[in-house]
Amino acid sequence: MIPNDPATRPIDFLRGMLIIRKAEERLARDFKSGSLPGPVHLYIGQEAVAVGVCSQLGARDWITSTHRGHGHFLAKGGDPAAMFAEVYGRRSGICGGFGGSMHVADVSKGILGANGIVGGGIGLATGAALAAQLDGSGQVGVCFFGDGAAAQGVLGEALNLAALWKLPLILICENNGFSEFSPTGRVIAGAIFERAQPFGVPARRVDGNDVEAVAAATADAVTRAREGGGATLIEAITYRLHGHVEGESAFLKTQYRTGDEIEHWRRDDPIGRFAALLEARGELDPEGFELLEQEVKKIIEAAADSAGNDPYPDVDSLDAHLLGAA
Amino acid sequence: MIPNDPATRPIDFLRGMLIIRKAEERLARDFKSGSLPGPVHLYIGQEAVAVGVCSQLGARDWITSTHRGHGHFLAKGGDPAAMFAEVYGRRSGICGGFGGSMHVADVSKGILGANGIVGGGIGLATGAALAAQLDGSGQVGVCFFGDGAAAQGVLGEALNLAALWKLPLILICENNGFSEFSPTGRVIAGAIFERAQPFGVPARRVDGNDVEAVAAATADAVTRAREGGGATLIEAITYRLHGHVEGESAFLKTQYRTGDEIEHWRRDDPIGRFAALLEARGELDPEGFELLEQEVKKIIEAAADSAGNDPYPDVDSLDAHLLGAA
Amino acid sequence: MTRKRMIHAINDALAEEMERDERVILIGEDVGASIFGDTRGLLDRFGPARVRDTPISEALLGGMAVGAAAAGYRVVCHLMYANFVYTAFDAIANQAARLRLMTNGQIRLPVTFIASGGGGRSNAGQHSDYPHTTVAGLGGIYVATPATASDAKGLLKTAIRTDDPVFFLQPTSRGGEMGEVPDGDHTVPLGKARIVREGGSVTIVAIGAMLRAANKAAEALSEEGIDVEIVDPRTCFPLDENLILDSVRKTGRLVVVDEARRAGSMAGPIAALVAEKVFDSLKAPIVPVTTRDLAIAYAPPLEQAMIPGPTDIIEAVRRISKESVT
Amino acid sequence: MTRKRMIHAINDALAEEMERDERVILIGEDVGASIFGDTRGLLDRFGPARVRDTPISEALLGGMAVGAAAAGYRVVCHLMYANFVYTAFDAIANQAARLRLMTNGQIRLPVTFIASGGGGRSNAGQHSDYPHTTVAGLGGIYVATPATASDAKGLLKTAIRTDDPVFFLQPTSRGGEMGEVPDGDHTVPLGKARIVREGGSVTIVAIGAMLRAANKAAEALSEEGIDVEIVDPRTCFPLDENLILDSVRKTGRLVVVDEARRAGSMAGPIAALVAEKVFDSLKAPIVPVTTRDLAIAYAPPLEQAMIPGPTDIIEAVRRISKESVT
Ligand SMILES: Cc1ncc(C[n+]2csc(CCOP(=O)(O)OP(=O)(O)O)c2C)c(N)n1
Ligand SMILES: Cc1ncc(C[n+]2csc(CCOP(=O)(O)OP(=O)(O)O)c2C)c(N)n1
Ligand SMILES: [Mg+2]
Ligand SMILES: [Mg+2]
Repeated sequence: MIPNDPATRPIDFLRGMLIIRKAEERLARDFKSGSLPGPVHLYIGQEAVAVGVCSQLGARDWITSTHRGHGHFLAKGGDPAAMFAEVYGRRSGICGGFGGSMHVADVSKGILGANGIVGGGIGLATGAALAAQLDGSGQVGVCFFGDGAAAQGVLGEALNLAALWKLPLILICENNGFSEFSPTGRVIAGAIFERAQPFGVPARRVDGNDVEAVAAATADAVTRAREGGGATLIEAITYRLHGHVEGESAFLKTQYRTGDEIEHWRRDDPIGRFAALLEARGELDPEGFELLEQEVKKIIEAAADSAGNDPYPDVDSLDAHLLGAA
Repeated sequence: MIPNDPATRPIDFLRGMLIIRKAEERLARDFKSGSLPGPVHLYIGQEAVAVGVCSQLGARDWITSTHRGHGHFLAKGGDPAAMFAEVYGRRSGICGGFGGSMHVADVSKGILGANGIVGGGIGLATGAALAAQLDGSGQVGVCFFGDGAAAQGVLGEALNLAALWKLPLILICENNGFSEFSPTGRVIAGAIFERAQPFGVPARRVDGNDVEAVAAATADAVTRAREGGGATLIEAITYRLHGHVEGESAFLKTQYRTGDEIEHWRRDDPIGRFAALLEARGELDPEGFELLEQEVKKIIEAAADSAGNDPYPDVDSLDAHLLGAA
Repeated sequence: MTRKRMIHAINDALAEEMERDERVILIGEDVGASIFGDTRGLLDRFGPARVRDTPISEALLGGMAVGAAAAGYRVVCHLMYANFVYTAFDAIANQAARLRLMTNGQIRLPVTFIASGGGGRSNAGQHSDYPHTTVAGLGGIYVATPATASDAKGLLKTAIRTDDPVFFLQPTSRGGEMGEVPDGDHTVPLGKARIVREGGSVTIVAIGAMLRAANKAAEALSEEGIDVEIVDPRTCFPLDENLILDSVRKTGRLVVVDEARRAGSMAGPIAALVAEKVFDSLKAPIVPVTTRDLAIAYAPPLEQAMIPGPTDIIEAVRRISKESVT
Repeated sequence: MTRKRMIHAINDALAEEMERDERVILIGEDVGASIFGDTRGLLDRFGPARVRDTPISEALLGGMAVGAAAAGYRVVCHLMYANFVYTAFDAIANQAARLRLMTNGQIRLPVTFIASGGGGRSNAGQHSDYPHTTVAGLGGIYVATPATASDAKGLLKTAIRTDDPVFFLQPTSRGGEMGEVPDGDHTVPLGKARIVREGGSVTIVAIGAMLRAANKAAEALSEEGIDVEIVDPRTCFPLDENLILDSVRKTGRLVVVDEARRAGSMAGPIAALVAEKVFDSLKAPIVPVTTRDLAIAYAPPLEQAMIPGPTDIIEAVRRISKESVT
């Protein structure tokens, strides 16, 4: 749905981010209305990272994602209707309703899946990068992970191995300011991107709310990886505008951030900011933005509505996954 | 048996290293003669690290060790006879014969034990450092680990947490050139000590065959830790003169290092080198060294001989460790 | 007696034990904010030295809990969802479960690992395991599986006071359930089962979250004249063998209900126990009622079908009760 | 047929499958040098792209195996000693065992995890586990426990060709044992047990390393006129239920022999199976012969006493055979 093409035009960036935003806003409403079976972790505010990164990837490049994975799924070309159906637990879901929000995957699009284990995607992406290297096809393995996940030891293990083996691995740390309810500085010492340096893995920090900056940094990393130059770590600084998980205010008794802080970041919203930039550059007029937003919203709402009408999976479908059964 | 005293005199360094060397030489002979029940990983060539580090620790400071743990045990004040008895699997062993070579521990001396899990001691030492911090007693937690162990992710986890919490943790990486049969450079990217830098943990590399240099670096780290300044990583460059495990030539079909390399390092033997230094400084005469060596050898051989005559544990003694039994 | 939610009973247990013994400390990810509510308020009450929000580093947390316990603290290590026990599993399996035996009792480990397990909330495959037998199979760790608010409080208080590791597995879907909790210093011994309901015709052993379904089934069955005895082991390792055996001696019939997958359920150990020790009393097959050998699926109809409920139990009991009439 | 050591049969299986399918790759610590000998020579033969010595990073290895398999390779991941399965356990339990169901079969994982388990060599508490049930309880991973050279080869070849994860647990103490191995492309299906010895009076189900002891016991018992049938499940998950049940239908008596600790042994699942499905055929108690619920101790007399041997099996069989006479 969102094009993955290094020559992505600015309007595609905007469109991509809007697709994610509108899908997430719908899920937020669905959650409020009680129509979601399980928990959802929304990506609102971080869209520039997924869109900027995936704009530089081809369909055969691999990504691994996180518990906050809808944005990555959509940006890598996942189908919104199949995603909604999955989050709604329907048979037509991209995983047949077996996985849900934390496991949306579409292998045909190179999406090895969202992941409920913080840091779980790091090993998987390393393996995908190894496969790409063995194939000699110039593919890359890309791992999205959070600032909180940077505390998992497997990150260091992957940096070490990727450096030794010159794997085409791109590690995208989305530093959104929080690890659940802990501000990053309370659980992460130092700057995450600097952790790559001792291994000899190039790394940089980018403004994660600037979709073009993310795309440019990714382009460099992809080029290096495809040319056999090995791994890169990119730390994208962004901000999670919604809660860690929808509905958190219902059970959290302490505040972990201020309204002022949220307001501050809302002014830096990657979508509004990019739209304003395009307007300033004369590449978009205000009505153009509104029209695009309405168009995307319509498509997304239709996808969600139709998914919501799909049937639940049959209980018998479980049998298909029993080992030794066939 | 080996004094732990920051004011250790040079002759005590020498004596300490000799105790370890003579004990290990005895175990090598025992292995050859087939009298050891299980595998042993000898420390020969690395004595300056254990002795240099432990010379700066008090009895109430904690250490965790590795599968190659006899040197740390002895340097931290463990009793040689009780160690031999343990390696021989005897009831009088420091662990009653339950643990063996890879698990020698003496909690009364602050030795939380050798460890058969590579990297296993890192978490334990971090916990001990946390306990020390809570106690406010100025104690430190010291973790010995190998270059191979530096590839375990838990090292990064510990650096991160120790930096955040300013734990009195001292990480001693003994880079002895090999991780089993892999030369370090094939399994470790970059310089190990540099891995501490991004976390803001001070680190340095020292000549691990220079007992005084190791002691001096440790003294700095201990001072910082006791004063609330937090963790330190020290990488001590040394060399394993024996095989990864005694008897390896019987099953290894490939050579992983050259005789020349071993010869080169033998000339840098920490004991011979330190004895020569003391002679050059006029603090020891050649007969003095020989006398000391003979004296230590006699003690160690007597300890081993007596341990070898001790009985095996009773089978009934297993009952004591069943949960819920007592 | 006071009526309380299970999660509040757990909170009380933690607070009371921290009050009682200042060497009790609590570590875990966001234990301050407390996603389940069980640790809520403890940070304010006992301060950040003893209640420690940690980075997402389960491998380290497990090892650190062991190290701090070995160095004299009583450590409560909160692992959040029980699937993250796997992330910390090296320290649990290779260190916590073994150090007592391997050091011949020099090291005793007062560590309580808490986690919340089981399905029912569409948390999907990586947040719904109930891994009590995974830990029980290690042999060196008590495994408590409370099913009521009262037992949750009593078992946890005992766990914290115990000098060996305890895995305390609370049922995710039952935290909000109300129950009567004895006032005062209420403790429940580890290794002691409870007869929840007396009856003469069939014994149901129900583990943890399954107790509620078993109670419902028993109600329904009593209307059919089937007089069920319900046993809650409360501790899955070591088992209270005598109480279970006595019940089966009386009834001659046994159904084991466990939310775990069949291959990793208590149906195994309990069937083995009974079929060995009171074979002559058995009048009918032993029937296991468990989850199938699959990861828990997300879609509510699938999840409901997988996890045992009253109907499954009723069917199982009927199956072996009919034969009783003949 | 050719007489071979088990370890060489395993080596043959690996070489043949790597020869047969160039997408088979092998990763693990020092698989080049090969501490057990099972992977020896493969690096020279298949080159460093497909045979990869890795750093000591089990958490990453597990995840990488999953990722590379998801991306199209057949991965053999050698974990050396079975206790290091625990170090890699997050990826095994939370990823490998679940991705098929969670993605509704989009991801299939041809990964074989190999490890060497069990005691008998004074390797002590951290190198002697036999964790087949720990993996079996996860539900999504085949568990192969070969007891002979022939089955080791045949099961491993099948494992590598299987599109789902397999845990292949070879017995450390039996690698050197000789056995007849069929020539040619010898495969053994997963999930199929084998009658090792026919007999009419008692069924012994013996797992992995225990088969030898069971055979010895059967010899001795036959002299007493007790005619034992020995069943080797070969795959512990999923079990070949029918073959086991048929045997017990015939003999009416069952002894389960497993080197694992009682609480984590196959005595549980097999007793549960039999006591449910062929209860009416049972003439006597089911007797488990297992290791006690303790870590394996180092001293040879302790280790010998803990691990079941022929005498324990003979006693168990006698116990339930006597009753047969009445
Ligand atoms: C192994 C593991 N530990 C803990 C959790 C619980 N958990 C879910 S999300 C989260 C915080 C993750 O923070 P970050 O990586 O920064 O991602 P973000 O939520 O900010 O996108 C935690 C602790 C988990 N899912 N997996
Ligand atoms: C978790 C784990 N993985 C693998 C091993 C097997 N192993 C034992 S020692 C060793 C090499 C360790 O190298 P290093 O840390 O440099 O220590 P050294 O042997 O050189 O003292 C390995 C791989 C182990 N014991 N534990
Ligand atoms: Mg974050
Ligand atoms: Mg080394």
